[in-house]
Amino acid sequence: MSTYTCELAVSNPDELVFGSAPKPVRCGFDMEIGAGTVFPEVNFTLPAMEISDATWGEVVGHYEEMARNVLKRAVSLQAPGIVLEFELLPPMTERPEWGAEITALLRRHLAAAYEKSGLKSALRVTPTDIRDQGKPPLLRTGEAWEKLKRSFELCIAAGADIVSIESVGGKEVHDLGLMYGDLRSIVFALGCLAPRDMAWLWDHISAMCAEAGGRTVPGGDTACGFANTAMQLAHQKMLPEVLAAVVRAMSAARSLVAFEHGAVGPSKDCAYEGPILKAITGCPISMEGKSAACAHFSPLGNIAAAMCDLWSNESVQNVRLLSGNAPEAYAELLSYDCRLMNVAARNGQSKLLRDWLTESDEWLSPQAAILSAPAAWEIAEAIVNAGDGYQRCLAAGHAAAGILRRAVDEGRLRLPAKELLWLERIEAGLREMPSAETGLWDEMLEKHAGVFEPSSYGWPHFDLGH
Amino acid sequence: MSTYTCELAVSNPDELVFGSAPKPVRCGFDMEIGAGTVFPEVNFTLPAMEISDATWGEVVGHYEEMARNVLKRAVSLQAPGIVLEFELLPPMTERPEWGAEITALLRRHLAAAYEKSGLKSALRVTPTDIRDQGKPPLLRTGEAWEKLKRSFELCIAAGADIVSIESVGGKEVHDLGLMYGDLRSIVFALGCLAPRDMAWLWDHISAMCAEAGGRTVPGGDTACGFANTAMQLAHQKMLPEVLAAVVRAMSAARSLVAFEHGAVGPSKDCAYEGPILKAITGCPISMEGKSAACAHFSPLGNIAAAMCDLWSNESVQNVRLLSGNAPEAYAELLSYDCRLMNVAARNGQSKLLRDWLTESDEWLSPQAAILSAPAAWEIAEAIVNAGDGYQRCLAAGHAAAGILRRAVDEGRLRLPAKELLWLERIEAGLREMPSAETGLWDEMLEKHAGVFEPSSYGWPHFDLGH
Amino acid sequence: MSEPSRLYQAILEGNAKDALAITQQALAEGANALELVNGHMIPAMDEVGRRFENEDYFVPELLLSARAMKAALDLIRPQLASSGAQPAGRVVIGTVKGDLHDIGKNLVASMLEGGGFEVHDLGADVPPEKFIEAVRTTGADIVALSALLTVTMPAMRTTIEALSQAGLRDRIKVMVGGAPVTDQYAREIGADGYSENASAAVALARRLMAARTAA
Amino acid sequence: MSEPSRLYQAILEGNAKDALAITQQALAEGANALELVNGHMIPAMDEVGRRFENEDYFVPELLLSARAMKAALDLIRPQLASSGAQPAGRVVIGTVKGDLHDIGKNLVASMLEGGGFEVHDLGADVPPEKFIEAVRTTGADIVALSALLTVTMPAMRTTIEALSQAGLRDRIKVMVGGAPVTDQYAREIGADGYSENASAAVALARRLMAARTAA
Ligand SMILES: [Zn+2]
Ligand SMILES: [Zn+2]
Ligand SMILES: [Zn+2]
Repeated sequence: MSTYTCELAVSNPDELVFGSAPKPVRCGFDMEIGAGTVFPEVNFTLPAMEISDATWGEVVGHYEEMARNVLKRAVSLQAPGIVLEFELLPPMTERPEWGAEITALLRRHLAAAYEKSGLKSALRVTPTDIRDQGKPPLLRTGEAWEKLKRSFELCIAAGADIVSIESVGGKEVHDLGLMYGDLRSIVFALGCLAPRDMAWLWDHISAMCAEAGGRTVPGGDTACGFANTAMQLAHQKMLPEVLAAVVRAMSAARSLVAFEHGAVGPSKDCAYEGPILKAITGCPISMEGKSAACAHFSPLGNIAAAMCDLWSNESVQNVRLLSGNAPEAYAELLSYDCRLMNVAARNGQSKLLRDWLTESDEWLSPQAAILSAPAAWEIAEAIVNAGDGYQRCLAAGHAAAGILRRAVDEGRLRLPAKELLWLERIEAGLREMPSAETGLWDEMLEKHAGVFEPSSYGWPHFDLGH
Repeated sequence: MSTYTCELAVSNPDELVFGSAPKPVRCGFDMEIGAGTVFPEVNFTLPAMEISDATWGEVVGHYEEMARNVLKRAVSLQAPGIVLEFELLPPMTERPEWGAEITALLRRHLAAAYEKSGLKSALRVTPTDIRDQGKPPLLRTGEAWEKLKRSFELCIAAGADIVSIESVGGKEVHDLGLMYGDLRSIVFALGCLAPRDMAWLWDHISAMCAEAGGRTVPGGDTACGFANTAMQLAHQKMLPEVLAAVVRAMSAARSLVAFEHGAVGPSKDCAYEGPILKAITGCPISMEGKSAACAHFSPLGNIAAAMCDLWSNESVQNVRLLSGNAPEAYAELLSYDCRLMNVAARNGQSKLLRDWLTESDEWLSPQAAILSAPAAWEIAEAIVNAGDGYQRCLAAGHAAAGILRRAVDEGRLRLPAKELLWLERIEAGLREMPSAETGLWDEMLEKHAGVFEPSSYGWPHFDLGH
Repeated sequence: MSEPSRLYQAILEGNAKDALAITQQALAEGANALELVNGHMIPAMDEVGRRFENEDYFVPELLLSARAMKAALDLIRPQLASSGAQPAGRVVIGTVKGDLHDIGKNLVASMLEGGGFEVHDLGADVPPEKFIEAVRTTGADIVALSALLTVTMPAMRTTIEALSQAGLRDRIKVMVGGAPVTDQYAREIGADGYSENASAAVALARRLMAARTAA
Repeated sequence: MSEPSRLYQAILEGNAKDALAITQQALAEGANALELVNGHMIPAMDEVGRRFENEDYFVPELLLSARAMKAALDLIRPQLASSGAQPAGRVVIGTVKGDLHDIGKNLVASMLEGGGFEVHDLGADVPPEKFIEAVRTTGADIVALSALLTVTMPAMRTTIEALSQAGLRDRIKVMVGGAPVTDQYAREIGADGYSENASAAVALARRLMAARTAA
C-alpha cells in the first residue's frame, strides 16, 4: 500500500519555522499542534527502581505524583497547552495491562486539569519496541510482536491521544555497522531493512488507531536507535561526528516511511531528523535540545528548536531537585522556552528567532550543520527526488556529505584531521555503493548471517523495485 | 564612608540590555564580564549528605567531580567563558579551612582548563552569612562574625576571583514582617536595618579584597533572604504576589548599599533586583530564571534574562540524571541559553530579544511587571532621587506599587480579588509610613524587642540623617 | 448564644482585640470554657485552615487568626486547667541541628496551636539532646522536626535515633516536614508521618494522636 | 625480529588479513607463541587502548584492531594451550536481566579480549542463573555486568546476590558499568569495581586480577 512521496510539502526553506506546519494535527483536549503555537511536551519516567508486582503500587504513585506536579506547573504558568509523553518501560510493554493502566491514569489527570482549569492537553503514549529480544530478532511473529501489538491496542483503548514508537527493525545490523564504521551495513540497515519493517509496522499501527474509532492519532517514529545511538557514541568520542551527521540525514529516509504508512505527526521528540520530515510531509514535529540535557548531551541544543512544533525534555526521572521534583522543574523550563518562541511568532518574527537558534549551533558541529532549514530542505529534496528506500537513503547521505564538504571547503566548518579523514572515507564509501539495493542483498545476507532474520523483512517475497 | 548614589549610570531604559554594562568587570582567567558577551554562571552543591570529618573525603570527591564535568562540558560546547559559583554550605563557613580547601580545588581546575583548552573563567565564592545564629543575631561581634570574616580571608587567599554574600542583617525583623504582612516592619528591615549592616559588612569585605592585593573582586550582595523568601512564599500561595513584587523593588534600595561600599559586580545571581542595580550603578549583574527551575520555581523565567551579564542556574545538587550528573547538564543548558543571547547581540539585536524575553512574562505576574527595563529604570530613578536608605526603600515601594496600579487600571495586568485587596493594603500602608525613619525607631524597638539587637546596627550611635 | 458566634467571627478575621473582649465578657457571663474552645475557637481555626488550604487566605491572615485564638485561649487557660480539660495533644517542635531557617516551622507551630495543641517551640538549630529533654519535661505526645536544607536532613535521622536510644521513641509520634523532605525520606528515617505544608500538619497531628490512642 | 614488529603494526592498523598472514609465517618459522602474544600483540592492543583513551582512535579503529588481534590469537591458541600458557584472566560478561542494550558491553568484551583476557560473552538480558552456570563451567575470575537502563540497574544487585547465594562470590571479582551506573552505586551493591568506559575496563580487570592474586 506504499506510495513514495515525490514532492515537498514546503516550497522553500523559509517556510520551515517553529510552531507552524502545513498540516496541523488536532488531538486530545482541544489541542491543535503546528497551527502557530509551540507547546511543551513533557516526558518523565521512574527513578531507578524495579518494576514488579511488589513495587507496582509505588510505580503508580510515581506517575500520579509526576502528572499532578507537571499539570500544576502548566496551569500556574498559564501554558497555552501541554503534551505529556508516557514512554512505556519494557516491563510495561511486556505486560500490556500495566502500560494501559498508567495511560488511563495520565488521561484522567489531563481530563481533570482541562475541566478544572481549561488546560489544553494531549497524551502521547509510546510502547517499547520489544521485538529486538531474539538473536536474530523476530519482527513480525512471536510473543514479542504479539505483546507489542496488544500494548498498542490497550493503550489506545485506555485513552492515548497520540501513539508513537521507536522502532528497531534494522537496528541489529546498524549497531554492527556503527561499531565497525562500516558504511555498507549502515546503508543496508537504514535503506533496505528499516523501511520494510516501518512500512509493515506502521500499517498495523495506523489500522489499530482507525479500528479504535480514529480519536487516537498515529504520531510517528524516530531513528533514535540509529541516529541517536550514533550521536551519543560521537559525543563520547567513540564515533566521528561526521558519521553521526550523515547517519542522521540517512535516517530521515527511514523515518519518513511511517508517514507514508499512516502517521500524521507530531513526530517523536528524539527524532532529530524532524525538520527533514517536516519539509517532506508538512506534518508537525516534536523536537528536543538544550532542555533535554537531563537526558542526553548534544551539539544541537538551540538549532533543534528552530523548526519544532512541540518542544520536549526527552526524559527525566522523578528525582528530587532543590525546587521540587524534576518533571515539574522541566515543565517550567519548557514552558518558558515555548513562551519565547510564541512571543517571537506573535510579533511576526519566527524566522528571525529561528535563524538565531540556527546560527547559535550551525557551524560548531557537523551534526548541527545538516539541520539548518536550508540543509534540512536540501536533504529533503534529495530524498523525494530519489527512487526506493535504498536510493533515498543514499541520496540523503550524499546530500549531507555534500553539505559538510562545502562547509569545510568554504571555511565555515572547521574539523580536526581525524574527522576530515572520516569525511573522506564516507564520501568514498558512498561512491562505492551499488546503484540499486539488489547489488547489496547477497553480500549482506552472507556478512550478517544469523544477525538478522530475512523473513522479518519479507525476504524473499518482497518487491525490490519501486 | 558612604556616599549615596544620586544619579543613574544609564540615561534611559533602552540602554539596559543583556551582556553589556557601563562598567564591565575584569577578573579570573581573562574574563571580562559585561563587555558584550553573556556567560554562564554554573552553581552546584552537594547532594543530601552530612558534612563532617568522616565524610570530608567524599565531599571533596563531589566537588572534584562537579568541577571536572562542568568544565569538560564548557570546553566541549566552546563556551566563550564560564563562571563557577561555589556557595559555601554552613559547615564550610563554620570551619573556614574547609571552604578554603574547596575554593583552592576549584581554582586548580579552572587554571588547568585555561591552560589546556584556553577556557576563560572566573570563580565566585560565597561564604554563608552565619551571623543569624543568635536570638537576636549578633552581626558585628562574636564567634559567627569572626568565622565569617576568616572565611572571606581564607577563600580570598585560596583563589576566589569574585566574592559575594547573601547577607542577613535585618532578616530577623523582615521574616516577621512577611509572615504577618506587616509593611511597617518590612520597610524598617529593608530601609533601616539592612542598609546599616550592608554598609558595615561591605566596608569590611572590600577592605579584605584590597588588603589581599586586589585581584579578588568584591561582587555584590543579594536580597535573597528577603525578596526571594517573599517570592517563594508567594509561589506557595502563602503571600500575595503584589507584596512580593513591592518587597523586591524595595530590596533594591538595600542591595545597592553593597555597591556604595566597594562592590563592583557581577552582582549575585539570586538578586532578581539586579536590573535596578544595573540601572543605578552600571555594574554587570548575574541573573537566574527558567534555567534555575532546578533550584526554585518563579514567574520570572525569561524576563530575568533580559538584562543579565551572567546567566545562572542558582544551585543544583550533584545528583545523577539520565545524561550525566546534574551540574554538567545545567552547564550545557546555560551555555545554549547564552549562545542565543550572544547571537542576537552579534546581530545588533540585543534589544529585540530583550523585549521578547520581557513580553514573555511581563503581564503574567506582578513580580515580572516590575522587572521590565522601563519598570526597573523607573524604580531605579525613584531610588536615586530619594534621601537616605529608608527614603530610598519607601520610594522604591511607591514606584513599584504605582507601576502595578497603572497596569491594573489600564487592563494590562489582571489580578484576582484577593491580590487587589492586598495592593490596596500596601498602597495605604506606604502612605501611612512616617516621612523619616526617626518616626519609626521607637515603635520598632518596642514591637521587636529581643528580636533584633540594636547595637548590631550601630544603634544608638549612628547618624540617622543623610 | 450570640457571643461565641462573634468569637468565631473575631478569630476568623484575625481580630485579637475583639476576640479577647468577647471571651472576657463570655466568661464573666458564666460561659463554659471548654465549650468556648471546642464549640467556637477550634471550629474558627478549622475554617481558617480550610480557607488557607483553598488559597482564599494567605499566611498573614492565618497568623493573625492564630494570634487572636491564642490571646483568647490564654485568657481561658486557667478555667480549662481547673476543669481538667486536656489539649488536643502536646507537641514539641523545632528545626533540627545545623538548620537556621524557621519560617515554615513557625507556621506549623502556629497552626498546631490554633488546632488546640499545646506547642513547645524549641526554635531553630536544635540538637537532639534538647528534643529529648523537652519530651521528658513536657510529656509530649508528638515531636515535630523541620529541616530546610538538604545538608541538615541527616540530622532528622540522628534526632530520631537519639530519641530511640533515650528510650522515648515508643512514647511519642514523630512528624517531619520542610522543603527538601519527602514522604519517602520520612519513611526511610523511621518517622511516623510527613506533612507537605502547615495546614496539612494539623490534620496529620490529629491522625497521629488518634493512632496513639488506638494503639 | 622484523615479523612480529609487522604484527604489532598490522594489529594497530586493524588489518586482520596481514595480522593473520604474519602470524602464520612467524609460527612456520618457529616463533614462540607466548612471545608473539606478550611481546607484540598485547602491546599493540595497549597502544590501541592508549590512542582510544587519547581520542585519536574512534571505536571502529579500536574494534578492527581487536578483530585483527583475535584472528591472530585464534591461530596461536593451540600452541599456547599446549605450552600451558594462561590468559590474563577469564571473564564472564553480560548485560543484566531486562536490559537489551549491548553496544557498550560488546565494546568492553572486545577490549578485554584485546587485553589478553579469555572472554565469555553471554549476551544481553542475562538472568542470574546463567551467570552462575557460566562461572562454574568456565572457571571465571571476573564477572562483568552491564546495564544501560536505570530500571535494570537493580538486576545488578540481584545478580551479585545470586552469586553469593550460589557460594561463588568469594571466588570471583565483580565489575560493573553502563551509562546510568556510578562508582557509588557499584559500591552500594557490593561490586569490586566500576569502569566508566571500555578502555578503563581493561585496566580495572587487570587491577582486579592483581588483587585476586595478592589475596
Ligand atoms: Zn528516543
Ligand atoms: Zn540566594
Ligand atoms: Zn545562589
